[in-house]
Amino acid sequence: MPVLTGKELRIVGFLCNWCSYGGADTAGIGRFNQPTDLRIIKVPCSGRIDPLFVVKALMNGADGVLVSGCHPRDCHYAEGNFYARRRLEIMHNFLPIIGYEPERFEYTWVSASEGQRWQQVVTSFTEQIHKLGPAPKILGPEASDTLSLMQAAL
Amino acid sequence: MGNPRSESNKGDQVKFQEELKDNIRKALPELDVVIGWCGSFDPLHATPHFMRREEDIDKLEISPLSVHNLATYLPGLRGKKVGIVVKGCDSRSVVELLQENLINREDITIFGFPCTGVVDQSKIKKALGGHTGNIEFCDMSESVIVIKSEDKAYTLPMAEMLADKCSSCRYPDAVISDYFAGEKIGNKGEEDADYAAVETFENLSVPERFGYWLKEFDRCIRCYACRNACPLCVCRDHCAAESRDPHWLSQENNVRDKLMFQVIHAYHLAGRCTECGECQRACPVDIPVLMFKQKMNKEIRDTFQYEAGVDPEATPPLLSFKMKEENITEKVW
Amino acid sequence: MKDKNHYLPEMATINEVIQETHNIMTFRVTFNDPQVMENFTFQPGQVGQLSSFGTGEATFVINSPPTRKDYLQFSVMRTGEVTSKLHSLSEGDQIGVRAPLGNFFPYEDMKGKDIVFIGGGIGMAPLRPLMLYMLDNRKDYGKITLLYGARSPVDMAFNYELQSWLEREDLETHLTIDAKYEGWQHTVGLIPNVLLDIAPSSENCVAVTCGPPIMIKFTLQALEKLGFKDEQIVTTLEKRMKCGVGICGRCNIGSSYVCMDGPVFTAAQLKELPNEL
Amino acid sequence: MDPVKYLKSADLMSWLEELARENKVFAPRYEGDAVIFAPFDPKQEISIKHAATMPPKKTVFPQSEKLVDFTYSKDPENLSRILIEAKEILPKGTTVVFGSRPCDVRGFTMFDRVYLAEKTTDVYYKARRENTSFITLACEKPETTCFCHWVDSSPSDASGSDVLATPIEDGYVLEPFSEKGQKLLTSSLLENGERWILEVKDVHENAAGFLANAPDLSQAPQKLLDVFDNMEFWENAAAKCLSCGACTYLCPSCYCFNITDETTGMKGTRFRSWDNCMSAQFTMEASGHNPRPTKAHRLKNRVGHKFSYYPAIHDGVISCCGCGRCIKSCPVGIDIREIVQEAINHEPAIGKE
Amino acid sequence: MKVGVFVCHCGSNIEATVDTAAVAAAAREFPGVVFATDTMYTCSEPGQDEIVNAIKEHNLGGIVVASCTPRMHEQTFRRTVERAGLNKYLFEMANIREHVSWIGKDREANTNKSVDLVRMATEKLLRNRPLYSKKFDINKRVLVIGGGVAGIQAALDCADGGLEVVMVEKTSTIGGKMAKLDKTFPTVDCSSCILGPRMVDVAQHPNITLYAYSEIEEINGYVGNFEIKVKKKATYVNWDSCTGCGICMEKCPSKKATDYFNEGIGKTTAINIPFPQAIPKKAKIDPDFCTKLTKGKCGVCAKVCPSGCIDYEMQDEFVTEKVGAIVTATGYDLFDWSVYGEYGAGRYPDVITGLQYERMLSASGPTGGHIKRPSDGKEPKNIVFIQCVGSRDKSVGRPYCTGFCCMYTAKQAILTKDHLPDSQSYVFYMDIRAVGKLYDEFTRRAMEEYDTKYIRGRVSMIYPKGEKLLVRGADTLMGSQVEVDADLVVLAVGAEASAGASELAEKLRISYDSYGFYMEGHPKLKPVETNTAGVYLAGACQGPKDIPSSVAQGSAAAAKVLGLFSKDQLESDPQVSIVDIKRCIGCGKCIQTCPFGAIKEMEFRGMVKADVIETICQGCGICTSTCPQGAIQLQHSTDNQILSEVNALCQF
Repeated sequence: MPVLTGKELRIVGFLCNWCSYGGADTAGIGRFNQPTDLRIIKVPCSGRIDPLFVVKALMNGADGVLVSGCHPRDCHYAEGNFYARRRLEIMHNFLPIIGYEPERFEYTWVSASEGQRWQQVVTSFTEQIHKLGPAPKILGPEASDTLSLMQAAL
Repeated sequence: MGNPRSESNKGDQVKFQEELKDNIRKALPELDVVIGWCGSFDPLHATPHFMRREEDIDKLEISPLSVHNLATYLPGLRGKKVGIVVKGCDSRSVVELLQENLINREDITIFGFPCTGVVDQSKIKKALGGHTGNIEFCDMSESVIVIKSEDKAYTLPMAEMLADKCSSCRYPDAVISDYFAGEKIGNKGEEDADYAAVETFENLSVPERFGYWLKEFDRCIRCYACRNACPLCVCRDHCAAESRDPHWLSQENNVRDKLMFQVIHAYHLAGRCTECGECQRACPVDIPVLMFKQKMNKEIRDTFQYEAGVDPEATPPLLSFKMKEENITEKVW
Repeated sequence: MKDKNHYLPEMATINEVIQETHNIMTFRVTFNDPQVMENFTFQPGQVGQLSSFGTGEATFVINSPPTRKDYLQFSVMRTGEVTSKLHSLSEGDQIGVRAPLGNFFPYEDMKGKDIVFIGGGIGMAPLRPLMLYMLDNRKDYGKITLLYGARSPVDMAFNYELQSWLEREDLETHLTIDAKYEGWQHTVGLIPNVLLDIAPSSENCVAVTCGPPIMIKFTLQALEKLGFKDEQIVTTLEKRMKCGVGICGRCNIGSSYVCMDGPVFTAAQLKELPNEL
Repeated sequence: MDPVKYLKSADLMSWLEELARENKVFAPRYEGDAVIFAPFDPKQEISIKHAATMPPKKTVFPQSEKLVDFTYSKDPENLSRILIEAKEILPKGTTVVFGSRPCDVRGFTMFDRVYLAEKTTDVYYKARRENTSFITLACEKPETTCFCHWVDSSPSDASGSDVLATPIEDGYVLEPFSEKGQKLLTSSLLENGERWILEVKDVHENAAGFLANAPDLSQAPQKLLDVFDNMEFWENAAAKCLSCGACTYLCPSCYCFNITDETTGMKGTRFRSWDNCMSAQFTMEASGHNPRPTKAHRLKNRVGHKFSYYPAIHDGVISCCGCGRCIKSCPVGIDIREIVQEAINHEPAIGKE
Repeated sequence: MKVGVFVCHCGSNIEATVDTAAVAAAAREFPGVVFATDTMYTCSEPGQDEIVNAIKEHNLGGIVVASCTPRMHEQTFRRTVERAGLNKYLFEMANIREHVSWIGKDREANTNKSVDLVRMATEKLLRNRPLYSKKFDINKRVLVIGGGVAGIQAALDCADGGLEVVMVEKTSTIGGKMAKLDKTFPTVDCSSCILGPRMVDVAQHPNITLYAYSEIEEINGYVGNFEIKVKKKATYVNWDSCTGCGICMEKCPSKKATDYFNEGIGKTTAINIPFPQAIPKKAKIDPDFCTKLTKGKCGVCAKVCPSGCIDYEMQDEFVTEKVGAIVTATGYDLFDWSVYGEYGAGRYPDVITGLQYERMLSASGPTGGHIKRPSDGKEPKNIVFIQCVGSRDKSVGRPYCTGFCCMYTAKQAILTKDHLPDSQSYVFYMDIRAVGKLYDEFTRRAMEEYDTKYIRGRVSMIYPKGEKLLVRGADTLMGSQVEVDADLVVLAVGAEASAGASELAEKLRISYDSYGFYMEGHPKLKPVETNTAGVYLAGACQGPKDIPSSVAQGSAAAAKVLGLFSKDQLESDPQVSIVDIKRCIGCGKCIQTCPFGAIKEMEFRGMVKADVIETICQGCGICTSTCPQGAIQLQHSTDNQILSEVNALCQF
């Protein structure tokens, strides 16, 4: 299903099962209102997130990607988020060379109890993406628009 | 290896080549093969040279045409006793392979020599008006390359024909070797790598950057020469590029998958790539694929103060972590 | 006249799925177009490409007898992506079929001769249509012997018809498994060894064999010991195939294409080919 | 045949523009540092001085093409009942390729014997082949890596081409070699070129004169079979091979392909894409067994196919057009000429098989 | 796979802001879905029956339930599909309550988002494979790390339950902090009277092996089969023959050794038994103070020891123990309060910690139960207690409440009055936290019956004024400055994670919070479990705790161990990584990054390959994201599954 045109952008979230997914649950239980753009993919640990998933999502048309795991030292698997932090940081800083704004991808830590923080993260990330607007599409019906836009720039 | 060395040093080149050959002669009886370079299909090209018998050694030629990073062959020869002639940059790939246990140190004999740089064929091609199909003659000294092509003679300044990696080389001598022929030039690993080109590119606008790659990768033929020439693409026959499980890429001819592959390549090389530039050199359609890896290395250096291919005992930064990362500033929400 | 599009599969429906063993399933399929079904003919030994759209194609021997007109049968061992996908299908599901492809067993040339079938594991599947064809035309052939082996009884496909084969007077059936197994009442031993025990006469006899490469290697040696000449041994090969019509370039052995010139070869023909199985 | 025509160099772009009105026109131009056949754009310069980096293979045999589009649909009454509609996607429209070289187009004649074989005609290839015309430029001077004369061709070989264009002073002499070719030569920009015929011959002969004597390859098919089991020979030949696809994808006569499916939701496509016999996956079976497990096996098959297996079933025609791209573009400088010659000259060692 | 989709209304929880019928209708269009419906309460019995019936009726091979969070009902529904004969991993959930209906009211957007989430779940489900647990034998022995009250409780409960227990204590006696206390709140029971017998029980229990003065060197293995390397630190006394007679202590000439047991109030001998009730009651030499060991001169103890058990050459010794479960009860340490300059940073001898005060109060302590100023030995008259020293103080990195200081201060104020009826106690506090049975009543008694002056406010400065200490603070209730001339200041120093807690956690492969306290499996529902199977927590190592809570956790941990060992075999979680041997190139990157040591090298046809030890793998998937070619895949969360979810969401 396409995003709701004019209303939503496509934002993918990768959340670890133990902390951030729980944090998002806590936000839900607390009825903390959030924008509706984000769709969450649950993974066991932020260490499971291959940063290439982030790029894959962007290249498949996502406008923003958000990763959230347990706070450092709180990893359910002791070390997963430490690896994740390094890898995601590197990918975050790498994105500009391809031509993506690094702000399209953020990673953060939200514990299972931090419903409010989760609300804050989702809200401000969604705003951030809306400020950037839709990401360029490489395939699909809008690809030709992208190409002409890019060609104009060159 | 932009060190301008005086003309009088040309004799050195000949001398260390002889010394190198002597070294190989000494070692060859204990080895299955020694890999070096020799002349190729025209005077402007060299090709990897696999020396198995003593007489093969005579054909060995070290010159600015010795572009190939022969470390690429080492993992495939695992289990054999292999000698390898390395430029400074090549030796860093050997270090990486050792670090990742993909070769055994005791099986490898490393022959080093003082490298003054190798040429960039595409620069020569440009200097010759876009055509190097009929090279009749080529001679090289420290400072110039003399080429005869289509009955015309060209004298090209060597410094301008060197590969970019050579003009800013910090490791002209092998960082690891069993034999070293000639006088060491002196490594300058403590100096920072030069990422000016990456930085310039990053200053372009978003559509300019994105558009640049869409255009460049449009002509990619997915031959994966970039990958196969890479000494650290050790997955070899099991690369994610062609697999269905995991199914990262389709086989369709589209820019998305080509670009995605380059990101995969760069990311899998993060903290491992020594910027030997073989990916870019191997590309038959001249796509500047090295830039992604340089960017990755720049980030690795800035974040972890790490440089690949200098210490066989080091752990690549993405396979390790610190509880507190000094150079990672996380987003505040 | 418009050329036939060899890459466009004919749509078919799965009528019946038989779980043969833990990793082998048999599919009985019928073309959706009754006209196509009615006009469809094939020879024993020919293969077909089954399509799961979205996953891909894989090649299987048509192992129903050519005399069955109401369905085509394929037995699929789960090894990779396509076969796994096929295993997830059930009755009523649609698949694409490109068939028949390749050559077939020289059953005409075998007339009047004794026949020994030697099948190992899934290798029984290609032999089945030929054997059933011969049993349907029993008088044309001499003594027919079947040696069918599998790792264990649970790895034995076509379990449901083995009893009837054993009971047939006009077929000598030997079943064997690799190692002892509780309740197993037939032979225990590796196929080449059992073959030497049975010791069929090579006189006016053709051996037809199919199975995993290692079994074929030793079976050929055993047959040689029994006096079979290369011309008397027929086997059928398996290769990675894509186009099925000799174009795409991967199933060749020298200048022979397994998809077109095979899959059936005599041992004599194989010896003529470069050694690249 | 219609008479030979002449086109002034100055009119070349206008002529191509004319052709582009009715056809999709491809011409070589610089993309980065490579010369690629790209859709003709009058605003962009074309580059025809030398052979292009890549042959125009993709114009008839695209890097990837849709074979079948399929759609799954459900019976609303019974969602378990799924119908699949598979639709063939045949290419449409006519294409003109300008600036191909004789070797480039001769490559398609290698395709033709396989793809247009009577019983197994490839409808996709056929549709493109019939609707694509080649205006081939005769070569004035072969390159170091050229060896078309080894394989029964020449710098002015018109086989497979529709028009052969020979550059002479200030213009091109255009000779039609097919009906399609004749149709292309109707523009008012063209004048009669009969008077240049002798010059054309000179250009052709001059070019051929640059080529050294060709070795006799008639023994190649058998000799290659003779060394088939000599793995040492092939391991030496393939020692420096990287198993990449540069040689095969740049080869005008390499025609192998892969077929893969991709789906999104209920829709999907079956693609055909170039495949590379130098890659291990090419023959890798699902079981993990690989009949060509090493790069030596695979290089053997590539050389064998071109110089032995193909000729064996196609009247002795060697499936190589001698363009030399595999040599020039090989990242490690593997020279197929050397391998073939070594095989021909190989003397089986005494006592060895 | 034929997929069934159930979209739950959850009463009006979901239905109010999501058009569940529309979601079900959209799901019918998805690949694989042959049945989709919306139901009132999917988790209810009729709701579950509906799933079971649909599986049977439509021959479903997998189920998607769109409802609440999987953290709520994933187990429930897995059991449901299992009941219908499906493998329980052929099930996926789409969270359309916590992540959709409860966080926004836009019905269109919510419905649209729910459809996406169901599509994603369906795409993943289509790539799920049945997974099967493996059974393995277990070693029904338990290791208890730490011999404080929590560890003692856990050990005794386990031992009484018939398990063999190995207890490792790092000091030379068990008893922990509780053994140092004089009395306990709120009953003012004698601490050593109630703990002493339990310590003796540990010593005498036939099922308990005690390693005192020992530490954990190494832990290998996994639930059911741990292998522990214990370092027995050199005591220089052969404990097999030491009778604890104490003659060595009497004769030892080095009498300036730090008295750790007495919190540095007074000194002890270089060879010592920490206190008379010590278990084991064995002497050990403090090598920092023994002149024989430091200077090679003396040897008195060896001469006087009637059993001849002194051994100056003794080395650390290592023993290996095999156990099936581990209870961690490593307790806490006191915060290093010397960071507080305003309290003198440790420069004033008459500013002491609460625990030092306990030792002073104790009849068996260094002062024989007399309250004396450390500076001059005089009895104090005005005693100031300062609360929240190293608790609830962000400025020193200790924002948490230690929880029990309010209570022990009240107790100490009461005891002070008992000991010194003429004395006056002042308590500077922030809030009084007295949640617990009879706790609030107790603090009230301190104020009302014992006339303790409670001043709500912080102390800003302590400085010496003659013999006394001037304590200046604020009374925030009165809004005035307060100054007290104190003879003795007792700081209610908060608890922090015990020294070495993080190193031990790393050996145990459990996680800990930013203060070093160990993380429980779930803050509400798994208070004594950790995320490493077979490792449990008891007492203050998980967070500051008073005695009853520590004891309760000790028993709870024991109950968990007994429950775990009630089976002869354990089942492993099959959501583990698996290596595709054909794709693995043996580079070892996965081995390098696995936090659990669950991957080892193996030989396969002469090549090195990675191999997952299923029972150790915890299913984090770090290996999968590390392996460049994707040869190692975390089952149930494979690359293709995640990619399919990405593709389901991002289709341009």
